[in-house]
Amino acid sequence: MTGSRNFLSRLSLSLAPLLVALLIAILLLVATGAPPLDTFAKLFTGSFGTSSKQADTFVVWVSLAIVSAGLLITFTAGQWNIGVEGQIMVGSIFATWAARGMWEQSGIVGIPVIILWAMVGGALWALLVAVLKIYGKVNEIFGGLGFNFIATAFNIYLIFGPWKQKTGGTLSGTEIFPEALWMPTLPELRVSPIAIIIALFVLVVIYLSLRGTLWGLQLKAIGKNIRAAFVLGVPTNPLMLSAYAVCGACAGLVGAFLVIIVHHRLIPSISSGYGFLGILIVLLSSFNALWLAPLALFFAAVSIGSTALQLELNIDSSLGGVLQGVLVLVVLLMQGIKEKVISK
Amino acid sequence: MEFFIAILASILSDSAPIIFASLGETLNERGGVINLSVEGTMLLSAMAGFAVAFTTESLVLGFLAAMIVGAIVASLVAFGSITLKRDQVAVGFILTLVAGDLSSFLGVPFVRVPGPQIESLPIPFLRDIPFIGPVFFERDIITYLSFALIIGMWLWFYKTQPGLQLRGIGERPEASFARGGNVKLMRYIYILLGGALIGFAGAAFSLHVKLGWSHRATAGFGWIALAIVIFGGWDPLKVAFGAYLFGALRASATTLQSSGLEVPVQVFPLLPFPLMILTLVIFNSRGLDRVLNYLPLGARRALTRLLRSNPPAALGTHFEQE
Amino acid sequence: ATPTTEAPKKFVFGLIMVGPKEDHGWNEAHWVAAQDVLKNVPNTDLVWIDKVNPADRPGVTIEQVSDDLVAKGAKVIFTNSAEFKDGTNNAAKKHTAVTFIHISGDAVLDKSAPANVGNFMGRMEYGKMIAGCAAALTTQTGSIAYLGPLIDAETRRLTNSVYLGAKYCWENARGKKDTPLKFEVTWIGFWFNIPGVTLDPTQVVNGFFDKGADVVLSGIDTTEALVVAGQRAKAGKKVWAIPYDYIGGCKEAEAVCLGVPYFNWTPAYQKTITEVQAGKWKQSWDWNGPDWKNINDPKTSHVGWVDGKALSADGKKSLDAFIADLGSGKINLFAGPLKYQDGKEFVKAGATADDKTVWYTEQLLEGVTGKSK
Amino acid sequence: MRVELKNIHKHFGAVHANNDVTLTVEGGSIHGLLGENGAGKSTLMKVLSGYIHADGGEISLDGKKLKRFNSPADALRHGVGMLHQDPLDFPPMTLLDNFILGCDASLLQPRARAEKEFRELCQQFNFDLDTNAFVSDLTVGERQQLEIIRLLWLGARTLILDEPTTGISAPQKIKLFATLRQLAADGKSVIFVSHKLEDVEDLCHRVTVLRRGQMAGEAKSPFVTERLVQMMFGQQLNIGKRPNVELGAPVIEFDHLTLKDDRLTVPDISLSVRMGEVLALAGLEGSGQQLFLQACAGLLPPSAGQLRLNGIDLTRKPYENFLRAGIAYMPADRMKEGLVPGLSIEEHIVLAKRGKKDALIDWTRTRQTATAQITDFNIKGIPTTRVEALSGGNQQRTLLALLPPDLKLLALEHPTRGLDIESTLYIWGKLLERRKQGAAIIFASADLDEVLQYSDRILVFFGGRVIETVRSSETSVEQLGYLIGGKKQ
Ligand SMILES: Nc1ncnc2c1ncn2[C@@H]1O[C@H](COP(=O)(O)OP(=O)(O)OP(=O)(O)O)[C@@H](O)[C@H]1O
Ligand SMILES: Nc1ncnc2c1ncn2[C@@H]1O[C@H](COP(=O)(O)OP(=O)(O)OP(=O)(O)O)[C@@H](O)[C@H]1O
Ligand SMILES: [Mg+2]
Ligand SMILES: [Mg+2]
Repeated sequence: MTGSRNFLSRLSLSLAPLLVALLIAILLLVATGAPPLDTFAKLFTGSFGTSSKQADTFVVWVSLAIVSAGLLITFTAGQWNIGVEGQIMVGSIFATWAARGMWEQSGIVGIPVIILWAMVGGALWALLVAVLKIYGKVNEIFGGLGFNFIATAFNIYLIFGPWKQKTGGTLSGTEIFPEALWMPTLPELRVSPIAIIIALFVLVVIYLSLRGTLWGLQLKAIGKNIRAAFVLGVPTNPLMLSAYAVCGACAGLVGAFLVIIVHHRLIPSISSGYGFLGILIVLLSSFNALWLAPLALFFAAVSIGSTALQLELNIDSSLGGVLQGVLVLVVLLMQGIKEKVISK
Repeated sequence: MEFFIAILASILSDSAPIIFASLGETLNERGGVINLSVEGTMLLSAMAGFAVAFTTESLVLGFLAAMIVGAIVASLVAFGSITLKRDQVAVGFILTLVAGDLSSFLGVPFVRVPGPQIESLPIPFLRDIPFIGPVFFERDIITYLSFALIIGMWLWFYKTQPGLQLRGIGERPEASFARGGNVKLMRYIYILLGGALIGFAGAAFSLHVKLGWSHRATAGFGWIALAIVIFGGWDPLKVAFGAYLFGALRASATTLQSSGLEVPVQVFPLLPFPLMILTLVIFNSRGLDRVLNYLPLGARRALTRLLRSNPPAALGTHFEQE
Repeated sequence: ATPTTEAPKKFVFGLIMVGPKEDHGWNEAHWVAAQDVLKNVPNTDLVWIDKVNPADRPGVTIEQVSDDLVAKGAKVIFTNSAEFKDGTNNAAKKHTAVTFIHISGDAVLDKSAPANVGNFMGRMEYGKMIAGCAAALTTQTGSIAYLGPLIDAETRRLTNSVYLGAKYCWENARGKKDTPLKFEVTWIGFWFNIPGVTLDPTQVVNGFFDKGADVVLSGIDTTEALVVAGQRAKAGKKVWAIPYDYIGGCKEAEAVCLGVPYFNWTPAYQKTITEVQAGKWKQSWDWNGPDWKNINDPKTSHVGWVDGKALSADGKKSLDAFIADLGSGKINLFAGPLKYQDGKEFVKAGATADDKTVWYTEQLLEGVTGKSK
Repeated sequence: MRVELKNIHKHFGAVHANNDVTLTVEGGSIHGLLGENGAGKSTLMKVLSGYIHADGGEISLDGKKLKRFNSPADALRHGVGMLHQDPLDFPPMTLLDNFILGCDASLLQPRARAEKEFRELCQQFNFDLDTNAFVSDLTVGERQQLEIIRLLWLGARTLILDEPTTGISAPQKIKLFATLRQLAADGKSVIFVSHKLEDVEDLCHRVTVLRRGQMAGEAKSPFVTERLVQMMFGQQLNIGKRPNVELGAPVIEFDHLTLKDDRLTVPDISLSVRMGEVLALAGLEGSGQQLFLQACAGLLPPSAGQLRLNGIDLTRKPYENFLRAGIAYMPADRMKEGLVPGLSIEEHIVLAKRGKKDALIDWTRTRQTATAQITDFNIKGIPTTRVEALSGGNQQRTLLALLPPDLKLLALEHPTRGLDIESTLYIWGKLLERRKQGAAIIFASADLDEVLQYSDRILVFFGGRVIETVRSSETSVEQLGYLIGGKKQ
């Protein structure tokens, strides 16, 4: 009896943030004169309504799942890897670099090389932040931010400079890749089943390594108390570098996918804010790998669905971002309220 | 010479928003709380300030609205971090994203709409001082306020009793509490004040510098303001110096285009951001220590004190008062 | 049989805009044309999306947006930025039953366009020449500045047109052959301010005035040049500006506005819609000029010019004469000899440039200060 | 001022820290408060000074009843001020800023007035403090002096000092006692909290003893030591004798070792420590002992000189090599440097394992090891208990349990700080076992009794220098007290 009540109260405690977030969203919509029910319906049909929408949602899911898995590693090591946006971008740059070297290659050779090279790029970019943090004592938030700015500048430089289209540099990006170098997708749809399999694989590997490996445990230790971990004999510097490298490689992988699945070229804001969304997802997951996949799907659906709002209801698509952020904020604050109530 | 004066004057008035934002953040962090939401707060308040000034045709109301918006976002940071003891960085980061998106969402009707703007207001007599006059005293009320804020905050920190107390709560809250400070209340007050200043910065952006509102209009200025606070070692004068340095970098980005550098024009506007962060990195890295180590002790001490100072010791920590 | 009360199905057309629809510039001009079509062509309906650019909608592609517009029934889709070339072509390949019009594009000209893509553009070169002339007629410091967007063939030819118009009027109407006109261009990097990607146009315009220019012409889609000039004028400075794109462009600071060269997209839009409706549309690349009989005729002239309040009476007279001479062919500013910045020949002495040469302008002209690439 | 505490109760969760405590302090007297660790002394004083609110009981000052003080500032307004063991001041600020912060000023800082009165107070007590110096450059004793004059300046008539004699030298102690006597003579009341019998006996007029939160008794000067001990512990404690151990080959050797950090230089130490030897490091906090210990452990590379472990040169080698050579370091701040809060005992055992480690963790085996260690070290917890949920004594036991079996050198910082006598005895029992197995032990402690009790040799640090090396059998607590203050007799 008490067991079920306990379960119910716990369920209501975890559902409450969702309801509060929903309520805020409804208030916001009413305040701006939009019909709330219709909006949510359109948000849903806009992301799952047709097979093409579902496919688009999964395209975004792949990116969010992989990047949040990577971020889980740096968060476990106690690091705010704000530089993840830049790492995605550099992944795309490296992917494009590789592609430009293999313009005439077949996809079987070209695509794996592009992906690996992008992962190397992302990892290297992340390592820069780590090196600054470890050897230069520069807070990773500002290091990461700096490297985001630099990656953006470099990306723009390439698009309008050395890699500009034959007709001149434009914001629409570099020359489109030859179709051989596009990641194969399902017929008529934009989603690539191989990418989904890779994303699932990444999730499983990250989950298992945090659970059952010495590396995972050591990461946890440096995340919670780096000094004590060091004194206990944990090789903190190599470990920190490895955490950034893994996260950077994941970001690089996302960068490669954005180039060879979504845009087929390098574009200015190639990272599309997925890195920051990944941070939100990890915060929402309470650092539990099992939650990443469903949360990433939810975020992907909101992102794709909100584009449809513009067309269907003339509601600005930034509403999606507001919903995502408010949800995470409310969950975080509710956790605090819960703790306060319990400690009383 | 005339050109030089014009450029200097432009830097001073274009830097006003960054001055307000970074000094607002200085106030927060001196009290021990990081408000990472600066970028989002500035966006939201820039939008709100413009929207209100546009609809009411009153600049004063616009600035007021922006300050209120800034204080509201800050109150969420305060509530989350002081009362609920959540990670300050997490709360601030989420608020950055939420406020940013909210500004886009609510700001749709005001995108690139022409609206009211701050007029220039030369100060009689003072403007006639050679060089000083045209540089400092042919500006507008917002720029004058930014000057006043720099000096006022310095006086507040180092010459007044409440300012001393403020430094105390960011340094060692338990000791401040022992000396009669109501740490939580003071932290709330200073976060709200700091937030209001950051909000003011937003309005200064849309009503003073950018002349209007568009999506994501602050584009990294909030982040830079955070970096400038560190660069300036939490000291109002040095923070202001950092803000002007950034302003100078931006001004040179515009001029650099005609320098004949073989770089696409789109790269120039981006350069001040990494440059500013790079400066921060150099100033805060161990490399500087190594260089300073070669200097004689006296010079080293003085330089160290000038170039950097430690963050408020309790920055980012929670405090529980009985 | 009983008569059906159901309204006949509407003909839906789509519009994809790069910037916000009410920017008092390029996009608003397109928005107005679409509204005119709704008014003038019975039984039409519009589906649209604006702000399709990496700053406002990161990650949103023309292909995606086209899918959505097609799903809502669009039979014709207009895309309004040079940036949309590849996206338009790809979307057209996917939706072969829909007609795509890529405005300001040249895919038909360079033969990369699928069969269902068409291009048109207005001959703004004339508008820009007129604007240049108005500036030269007004300047007191002999220094004119041009607020450039990004650098490509289109913006180079428009900048050159301004310069040619200004130079002509400076030397002829003002008779100052001996003092060279100063003409500088600074590129912000895109068609409008994208914070963090482009230079800040307000800062650039302030810089122009600081450095001594007194007339600034806008080459970008938004109105910063005019607003800043207005602000300066209120502070007692003698400065002017010329906006761009939209017939209502002067509104924000009438007192300093010398006039505005604008696009009138309505005739071209209307023509496309009616042709597609009738099944008569054929792929083409159209470069539509002004109607010299009356460049401000909304039915026939694709490009126009309206005088601003700040243009002096004398200036007005000289400008009208200049326009008349352009229309009559008495003046052809693209007549040789013309040289590029690096000394390379653009138009031989005695020749006049053909459309293709002008369209694919490679550099700024000799005499213009600023980057060509 | 006469201070009365009546029937004070205070609970912390299940702990009844103060159970019906009643205490009277006469004006013009020095009143001692004695008790073992955790007896509730600090709690009672925090109630009296307004830091915490009692669950029950009342306070009267000069016969006037008050329910309680709302805050430390409120208490100070009524004339009660408290000095904490770790002075509550602001290290990066100047003395003057510290002095003024908290005073009753409305807007502007009363700098000129404060400076003048600061000087007068310094003169009155013969303190040598410079208003422009930074607090971070002061010794603990000087920081106490600063706090005392600050509290007096703000009108304190009752002064509470919580364990003021740890971390200060003998001359500073003498000065402090003189000051306190002077205050009492002026009619102020002083409450002196300590568990050091000799200090209390030397200074106080009356003593109250607390045990497990309750009053265990009161006594008047002159005191009978045995009776006080009995009241404190409820029994006569039998402190074991130090067994003699045959010393073996040198374990660690230093050759003109020089150490440096940003505040301190420890120059030129030459020394060797042999198997089975226990070396104690005595000195005021921050005199260089910590640097020395960290250098032994390989956590601080020496800036000059050589360091050999078992004959192998390890100078400026990475920490890893030191670990491999068989050293272990136990820091003073257990939760900051020793253990990882958030991780369980068994996870710590995986982390602390030395030598070859498997990439995949065998949780079943780990749990068995953890269970065995928990029993062996008498830790009150289970393998999955998170370390932050352990009490201080159990945390220290856990750290001991994490030490690998074949150690050559143990470097310990304040190994029993904050622990009660029982835990202390247990831990030293375990440590001395190691010594029998041939390990050398180097430890730093602020507790001179502990230093004398367990070591063979003592290095006395003062201002970064080793000013004396003495054999434990040839010195006394008094002599050490003078030495750590830099005075050779
Ligand atoms: N803030 C607190 N929260 C929980 N328990 C506490 C708190 N403060 C003290 N205690 C507990 O109350 C009891 C009394 O502690 P107190 O600090 O008064 O002891 P003490 O006599 O001063 O000991 P010591 O000599 O070690 O300083 C101890 O069991 C301690 O663990
Ligand atoms: N953060 C915590 N979470 C859960 N339990 C805790 C926590 N901190 C302390 N406890 C429990 O509270 C009790 C009292 O802890 P405390 O540290 O006061 O012990 P103590 O009396 O000082 O013991 P010791 O002499 O070993 O230091 C212990 O049983 C401990 O397990
Ligand atoms: Mg105590
Ligand atoms: Mg304890």
